[in-house]
Amino acid sequence: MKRIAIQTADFDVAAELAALEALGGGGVASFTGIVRGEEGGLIALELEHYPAMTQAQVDRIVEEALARWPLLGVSVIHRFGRLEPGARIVFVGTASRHRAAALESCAFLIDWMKSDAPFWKKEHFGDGATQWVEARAEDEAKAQGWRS
Amino acid sequence: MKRIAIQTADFDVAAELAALEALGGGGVASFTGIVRGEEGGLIALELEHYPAMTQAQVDRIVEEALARWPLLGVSVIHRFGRLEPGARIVFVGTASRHRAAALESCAFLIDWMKSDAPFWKKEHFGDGATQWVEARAEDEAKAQGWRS
Amino acid sequence: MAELTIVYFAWVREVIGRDEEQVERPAPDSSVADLIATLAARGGGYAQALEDPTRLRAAIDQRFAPLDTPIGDAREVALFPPVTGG
Amino acid sequence: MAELTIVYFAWVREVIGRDEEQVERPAPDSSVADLIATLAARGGGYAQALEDPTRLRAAIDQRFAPLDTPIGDAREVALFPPVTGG
Repeated sequence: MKRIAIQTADFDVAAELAALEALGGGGVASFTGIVRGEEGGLIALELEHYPAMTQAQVDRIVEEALARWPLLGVSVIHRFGRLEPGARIVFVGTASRHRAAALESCAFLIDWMKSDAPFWKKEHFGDGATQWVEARAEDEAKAQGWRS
Repeated sequence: MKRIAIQTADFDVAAELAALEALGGGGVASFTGIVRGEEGGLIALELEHYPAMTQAQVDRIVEEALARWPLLGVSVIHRFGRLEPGARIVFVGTASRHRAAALESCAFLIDWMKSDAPFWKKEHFGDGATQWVEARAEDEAKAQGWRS
Repeated sequence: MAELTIVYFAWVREVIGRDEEQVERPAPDSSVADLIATLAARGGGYAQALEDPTRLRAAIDQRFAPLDTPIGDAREVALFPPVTGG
Repeated sequence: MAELTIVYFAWVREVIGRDEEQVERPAPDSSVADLIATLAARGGGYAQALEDPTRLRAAIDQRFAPLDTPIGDAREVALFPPVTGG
């Protein structure tokens, strides 16, 4: 099972996990990223992406995960548009007969999504100020780690 | 948030994840273990545990995870009794502001649950045969790895 | 003199045919391995279940303990195969 | 002669004030960095957005590419800040 969705709408984590659990693998790992609420005065994140590139890029990295680990299923969902604190941004779910394969591939995919997927985030604050989020060096390093 | 449950009943993964997502951390990782369906003729797993020990042991390892990683919440559920193929056995969910903390602590806790929690599994087959599952050396090694 | 509770799990429980029993308290410096040897000497299911201590693990008062651990003033010793988790 | 499409994202898009444009195709051996320099020479928002190439990343035909990559016969070049994921 391979499912990739780049969408503005929220998603149903339970339904995604149920589909992965139904593959009979024995183990399902997941990671859900959520807009943090506590940053001073943040009222929304605006996510921009490169539509012509995103789907193909995510597909490529999912294929890489499928080649590296014995997976029965992968589900990757990434939202774009305006998201308020508490909203889900990204979901990665993996199913495998092997616990380590499910966990490691989930970490691999979310590290990639967080560092290499063509998304950009703009913060909107309560006082009307906006700011583009800077890429974090540690994210670039983390994705790099999987290549070594 | 710390939630530990050792129970016969199934659990609601969506509700567990929703509670973790509501902590405002930004990242929720989870692992769900399921009874595999494909082994030749397996009709049920029977899980036995050491009630006087299990809750205290799980509590201890959850406290260790809370000490090692900056977590906002941990949820660990383990079922016992008779479970059929496709049934959920175990759930670990972690919430953190830090993606790596959520992912690593989830892997740490499930490795421990799979190798050190006082549970024993008996396989029941369609022809009436039964067999106690042997501990796997690789599980013991995995849990050991977190200690080094 | 207080007795010692022994609890059995999984195939150890099945082969011995009971899940719990009270025994006369051994000397405080005797180990779990000594207890296993004493029980195995009863023969029958005990001998069958306990004859090979390398297949056994133990807990003393609900904490995992190597077989050479002295029982001391513990109240409960558990004998079981290596755990197999979830 | 075919034109080259350039697309901009995030603050590069905002500072330049457009999300896409067609330009005359540069020589095939000119690099993304050469293209950036040509665009920056227009001044205004272009100069402001593109003056420091170390802050920029690029994709050629929807694949990430280092700035010294020759554009060759590509159809689309994208210029943007380092991605920030989800």
